[in-house]
Amino acid sequence: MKLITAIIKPHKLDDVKDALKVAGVQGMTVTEVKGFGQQRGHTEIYRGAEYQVDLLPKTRLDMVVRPEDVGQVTGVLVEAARTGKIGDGKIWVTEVDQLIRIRTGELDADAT
Amino acid sequence: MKLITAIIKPHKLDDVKDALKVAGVQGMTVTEVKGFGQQRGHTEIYRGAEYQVDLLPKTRLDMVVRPEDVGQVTGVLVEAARTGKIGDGKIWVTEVDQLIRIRTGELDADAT
Amino acid sequence: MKLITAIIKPHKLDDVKDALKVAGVQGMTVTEVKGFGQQRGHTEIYRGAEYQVDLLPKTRLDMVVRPEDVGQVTGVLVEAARTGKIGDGKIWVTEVDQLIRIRTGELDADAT
Amino acid sequence: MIDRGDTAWLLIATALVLFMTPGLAFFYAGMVRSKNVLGMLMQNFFAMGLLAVLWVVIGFSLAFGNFGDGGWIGNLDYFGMANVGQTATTLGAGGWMADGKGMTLTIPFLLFAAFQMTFAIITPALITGATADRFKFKAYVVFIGAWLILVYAPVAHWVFGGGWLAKLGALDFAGGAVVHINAGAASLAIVLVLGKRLGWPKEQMHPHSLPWTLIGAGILWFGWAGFNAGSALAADGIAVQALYNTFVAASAGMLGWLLVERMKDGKPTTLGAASGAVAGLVAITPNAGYVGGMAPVFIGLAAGIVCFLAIQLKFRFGYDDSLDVVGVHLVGGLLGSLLLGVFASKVYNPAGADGLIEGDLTLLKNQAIASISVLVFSFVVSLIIAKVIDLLMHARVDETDEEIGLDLSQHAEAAYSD
Amino acid sequence: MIDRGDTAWLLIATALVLFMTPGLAFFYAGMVRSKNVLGMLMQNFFAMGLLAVLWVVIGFSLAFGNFGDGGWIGNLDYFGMANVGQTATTLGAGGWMADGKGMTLTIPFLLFAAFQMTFAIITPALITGATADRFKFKAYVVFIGAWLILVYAPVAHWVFGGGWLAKLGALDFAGGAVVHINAGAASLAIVLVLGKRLGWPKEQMHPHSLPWTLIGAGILWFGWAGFNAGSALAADGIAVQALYNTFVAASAGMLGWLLVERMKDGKPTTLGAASGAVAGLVAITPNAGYVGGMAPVFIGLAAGIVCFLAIQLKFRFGYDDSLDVVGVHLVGGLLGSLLLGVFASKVYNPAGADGLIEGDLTLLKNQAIASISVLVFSFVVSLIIAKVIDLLMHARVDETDEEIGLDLSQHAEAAYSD
Amino acid sequence: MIDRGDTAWLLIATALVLFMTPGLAFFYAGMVRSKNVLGMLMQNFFAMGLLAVLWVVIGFSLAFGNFGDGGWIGNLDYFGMANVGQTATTLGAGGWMADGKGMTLTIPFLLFAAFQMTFAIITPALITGATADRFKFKAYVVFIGAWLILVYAPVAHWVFGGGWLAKLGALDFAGGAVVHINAGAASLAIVLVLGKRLGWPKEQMHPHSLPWTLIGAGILWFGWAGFNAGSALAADGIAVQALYNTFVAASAGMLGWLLVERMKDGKPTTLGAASGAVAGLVAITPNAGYVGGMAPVFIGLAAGIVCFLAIQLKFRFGYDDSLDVVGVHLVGGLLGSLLLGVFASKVYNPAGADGLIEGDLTLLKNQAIASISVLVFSFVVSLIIAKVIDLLMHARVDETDEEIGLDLSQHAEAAYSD
Ligand SMILES: Nc1ncnc2c1ncn2[C@@H]1O[C@H](COP(=O)(O)OP(=O)(O)O)[C@@H](O)[C@H]1O
Ligand SMILES: Nc1ncnc2c1ncn2[C@@H]1O[C@H](COP(=O)(O)OP(=O)(O)O)[C@@H](O)[C@H]1O
Ligand SMILES: Nc1ncnc2c1ncn2[C@@H]1O[C@H](COP(=O)(O)OP(=O)(O)O)[C@@H](O)[C@H]1O
Repeated sequence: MKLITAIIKPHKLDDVKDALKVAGVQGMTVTEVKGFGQQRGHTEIYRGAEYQVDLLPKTRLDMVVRPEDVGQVTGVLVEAARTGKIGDGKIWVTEVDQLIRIRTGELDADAT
Repeated sequence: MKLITAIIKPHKLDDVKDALKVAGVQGMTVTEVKGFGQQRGHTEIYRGAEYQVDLLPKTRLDMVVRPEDVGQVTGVLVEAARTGKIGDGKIWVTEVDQLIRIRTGELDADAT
Repeated sequence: MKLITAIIKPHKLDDVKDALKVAGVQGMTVTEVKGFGQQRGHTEIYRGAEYQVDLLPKTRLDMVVRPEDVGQVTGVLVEAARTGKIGDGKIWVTEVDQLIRIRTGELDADAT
Repeated sequence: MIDRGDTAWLLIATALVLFMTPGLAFFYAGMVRSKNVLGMLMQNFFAMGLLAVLWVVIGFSLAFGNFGDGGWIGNLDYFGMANVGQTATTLGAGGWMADGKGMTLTIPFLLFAAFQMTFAIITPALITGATADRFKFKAYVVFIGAWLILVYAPVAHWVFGGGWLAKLGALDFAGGAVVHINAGAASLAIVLVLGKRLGWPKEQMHPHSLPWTLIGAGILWFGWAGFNAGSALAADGIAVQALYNTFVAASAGMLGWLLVERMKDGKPTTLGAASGAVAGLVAITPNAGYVGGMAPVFIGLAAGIVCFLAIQLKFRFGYDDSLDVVGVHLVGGLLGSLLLGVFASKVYNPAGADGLIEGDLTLLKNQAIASISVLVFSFVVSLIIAKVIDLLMHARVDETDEEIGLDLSQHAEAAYSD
Repeated sequence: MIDRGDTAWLLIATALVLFMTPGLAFFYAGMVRSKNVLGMLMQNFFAMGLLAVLWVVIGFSLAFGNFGDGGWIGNLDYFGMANVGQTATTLGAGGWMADGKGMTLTIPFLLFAAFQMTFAIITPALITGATADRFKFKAYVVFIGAWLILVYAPVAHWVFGGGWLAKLGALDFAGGAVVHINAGAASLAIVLVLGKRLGWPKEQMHPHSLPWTLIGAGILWFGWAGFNAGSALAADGIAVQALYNTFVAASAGMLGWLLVERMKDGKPTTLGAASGAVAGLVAITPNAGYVGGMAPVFIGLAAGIVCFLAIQLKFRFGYDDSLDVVGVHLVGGLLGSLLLGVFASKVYNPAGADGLIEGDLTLLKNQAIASISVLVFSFVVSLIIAKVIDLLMHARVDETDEEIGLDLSQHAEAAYSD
Repeated sequence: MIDRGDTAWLLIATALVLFMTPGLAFFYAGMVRSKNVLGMLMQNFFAMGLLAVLWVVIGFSLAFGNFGDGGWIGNLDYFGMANVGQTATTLGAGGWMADGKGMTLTIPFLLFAAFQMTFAIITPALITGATADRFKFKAYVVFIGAWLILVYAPVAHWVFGGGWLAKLGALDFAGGAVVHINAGAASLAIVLVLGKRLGWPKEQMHPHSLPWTLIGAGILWFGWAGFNAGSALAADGIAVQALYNTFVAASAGMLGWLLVERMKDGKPTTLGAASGAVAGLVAITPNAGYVGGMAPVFIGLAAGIVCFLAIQLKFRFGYDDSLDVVGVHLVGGLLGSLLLGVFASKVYNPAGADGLIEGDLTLLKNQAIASISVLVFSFVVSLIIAKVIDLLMHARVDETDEEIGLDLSQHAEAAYSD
């Protein structure tokens, strides 16, 4: 199995989720994260002191998929998450030794 | 080393933590996440507008363990986290090249 | 590509971020997590009832880097995050099959 | 002659009404997304800053100068608080007013001006609920300033200042028309100019913190005692009647709203409870000192039910009244003003009038005239002001700023941090 | 004769007591887990909706009809606010009352009814702290409605309405028995019927937001000025005495609680500070207009210490009084009512009585009788009501709903979002 | 003779000022990091506990005993509230006081003591903003206890108690010197002893929740009506003047602050709006009952502008006044006290004095003497108290505790949880 991790813009979550559902992704796990990269942060002001904030809100998706689906899923992800502006995020894929469904003990492809 | 990632129901965290301690797991990292899967979400109502919420609160555990412990740890995890109802979650295992303890610089098995 | 995951003390984030920038890390993703390990927790008291809290606030960093940079980056990380006290955290490295920049579709080293 | 009991009551009533604007700020701020919290709070708090100063400089004079002239707008007699002192006074003695004696205050005239100031703050602030999440701060500032002078001051004069609607015989105890219809109609006008929030109505925009909304509702409820019972301008039986009516109508409003909500959506919600109470409070406002007995129960129930139904209109007609100022304040204000024509009775207030229930249709007719007049005037002038501002400086934030949220884009602040 | 100073004070006192229920809502809501926040807020706000309407329709009449009859329950003279008008009035003139002259109001009778209404709202609302996290909303609604009529109204009649306990000579300035013992005993009864929260006492159930609890405590403290000093029904020396006693006892209650907490647990906590202040406020309530000098310091300190110890009882006896209504209100109310038998002195209130400290044991005996009577009556009737409701509709949410939390399961809402 | 209208107003004014301390707690707590929220709330709430008790035992006597002696400190005539009863009284009749008749109260003397008690609570509490995030709780407790007796009581005597500054002819309507300069100077002293927060000024320390700050500001604004208008000790024209001045100055303070903030930083912030309003309120405090017309607009504007500039001083001089108590209260208090020497006019208060604007320089001189005297006395004595405490028990938490935060380290609690 493969684990696909994607860092996307938070307001793209709904679109991405819908697109992935259509592409047959059965489940995923979503985490609120902050990202640092090329995208410029913003300035905050508190009583005359200016603070440069360079961590920006992002959303992280983790989904374990069958190896043969990786190409399609990343394709769908890229398409749905892209706005074309800096800060759209990254996707990375790692190898999973084993996937288990806790409820049933099913393994790998059966467990997605 | 191996990284075991588990997505479980939040109210199972205490049980799982206790069981893992007993099983000799020395450390782990816990993240609040939201999950999407077969488990049905719920409806929220705000001034007459109904919203279908399909992301449910879940808890993510990450723990790096020695390869030989993977079987036992996942077994304990499954047992402690299972309620038998849909939404119990997943466990996946990935290969870790290297584990470092920041404080001492110890590596791999010594670093857990 | 390699994924470096580090669990550090939250108040070290700024130092670590600065050190990594200097070391040429272009981007990373930051998650608020809770950690459980050898570090002792604390006691909370609510109306005479004492609660032992053993999950402590930690910060998780994920960054995908070129394989050849792993040694340098983990070195910088260890140095910047270390306080020498229990609870400094861990770093682990995993293999990444593929990295994609959503905005451009660039791959691997081009995508960092 | 100054009565110290009356003065004590109006002192605290003034403070209570002032406290309503922070209450309103939180009532609204709980309902917006977390990126727009400070934008909402700021607009309300800023109203407390700007409008108080405008009021003492010129607003009060335009609203209450030439008291009892039966006309359209005041004069500059009280410009910069000139002639507004610590002594009690009689207003409009020589005018059309029934007994030829005008309104004789038993409190310092300055206290009357301060009490009215708090109304002049919260009325424009009500509009912020309609325009949530997209009004450019600079444009907002210009808008409420202009609105105070061009809309609020004249309408207050018509009704509270002894102007033409008062002369006509329309009643408005504490501002069903002056406050709620007025702000509600303006809200409709300005959301038409601003347009819909990005993503509305498809995207889910949950309230980010209902506890804020609830504490805001609690403060509003508390402060409304000063708003309505303070409008008696004395600590007398009428004030007591107003207090009783106010609290009972708020309760009944909650019950009415929850009842239909339960029937339609299957669950009674906390937001519904708060909204229903506010609806009841809005509708009782014009009635507060003129009705009694079980009337506040009926008025409150009606308001809860009708306003619940009214907030669905925006989906039907496609205007984005973000937090339902039209549905609650315009509709609730209209309902209350008309029901006053039904339930008013001189039994509870000899200086009032008899409504339909006492067999007289005149009041209902006058209430209708007053309501429509205020609605149309406010809608039209507000639309013009908004259009002009939009032309001059774009009333709405640009798309990126809206996405980032008002907190960062307008005020360079984040509401929450570690 | 209406006194406008008295009326001014009672107008604001009524608003203050009304404001206490939102305060209570937040005091409690901060202590529950984040999935039950709205459930808690809703129960309290809903009490403001339902109970006000029930009160003006029938509750007030049952509590204060037949005033001064020395009996058990009122009549229907004031049904639907009949005969409750804007004039002052004398109640119970012909009854057993000492001077044969009854209670002569200097405020509109309607204001008295409105003031009492706010007590009838907050007393049942106190119970929500005990039943937190598991009371089915529908069952809760039926419970507090029935409780108002079957428990609160009679007990209020016994004491405040010139009923048998008043005739006996028991004193209760602002509701030590009527409010706190009453609600506390009912809490004990209903938690026995509901059973323990899932996971209690093993699972950790931290307060989800202590700031809410603290702001709630602040509002309660503020509002309690109206509760206790308003119970003088006038802006006179007794009211002032009550205000002074109230504030000082709250402060001393905090010190007492923190002292023992510091000794037992090693740290003084914020929750302890708030809880101790409330304990002091509870205990001073029956005493407020009858004691003076340093008595409030002693009463407050005692309350802080005793209530801190009392909240441990639930672990000993195994009843799940979630937020310690029994420990704080029942025990604090009992303590205060008995200490009144000790500290009361006619020096501070000629219309009161002398307690042990002045060498008279009668009052203490009467206080004991009154306290026990209210405790037993409230416990038994509440138990019956709860049992009947449980049979008819299950008083408790089912297990899944409890796990999901009341917010989603009862109200289809989430307290916090983005 | 007791006037019930005056009594009604002072009853509620006392409650309002009491409510300000929770308001202050939240105003500050919103600005600290989330690990220090409860530490801040606790210090403020604890002030309500400890200082009230100290006040009724001895503080009131030291401040107001020997009223009108033109001296430095009171006596023990009122120890334990002895001789402080429910009747009105005349204070200082035989002293230096102008008309030889002293101050004749129209409210119960006990109410005067209770009203002043609320001032004695909030003044030391103001200091918590300066010492945020590092004051050891135990040391804090000792500090504010000692400070009340050694600094606040004498200074209150000098000014409010008919002491030497009052005799001199300095004016201070509601505490520009007694409250704000006093607390501000003490803040400066103690932060010099405590030292800077770890990481300051390099590390970013964002306000963790600006909504708390805003609701705190709303409560302060509301309560300030009681603070300033209550200081008239009557529901008369002066109280009304004070209320009007207070509200208008707060508004103008906000405008002034936002104006310069907009110019300097490019954006008007919510924190700026709240801070500016507080600055306006601080500066109007000594002026409240002595000025009128457009003066509150000018005073408020000046305060907003000057205090905005003043809070930058800490970066220049390197003292860590965490939440700007020096910048807002010391500077705002000084500014207000001096501007009183400019704007005071007997037109608005015959018992006051004429300032520069009326052509008289005496008052300005007296105001300068009074301001400097209070500043120096408070600074020196506070410094000594803080030093002694630091020697005895370390005033500051140790490094680990500071890193963990006050909530866990001092109170074993977490502000937020699930
Ligand atoms: N090397 C990396 N490893 C992990 N996450 C990264 C890395 N680089 C960027 N990210 C994540 O992706 C987000 C977007 O990256 P950024 O460089 O700002 O824009 P873009 O993806 O358009 O090049 C960052 O905010 C961060 O969360
Ligand atoms: N393919 C997947 N990859 C990553 N996380 C998943 C995946 N499928 C499910 N999850 C996580 O597991 C949780 C439970 O999954 P769900 O399908 O609802 O029930 P079950 O695990 O009982 O089959 C989800 O909420 C989600 O967090
Ligand atoms: N085996 C593990 N797998 C994953 N995370 C771990 C593991 N052990 C420790 N951690 C994380 O590292 C943090 C620090 O670990 P701890 O054992 O307390 O101290 P140290 O790293 O100094 O040995 C923990 O709080 C936890 O977040």
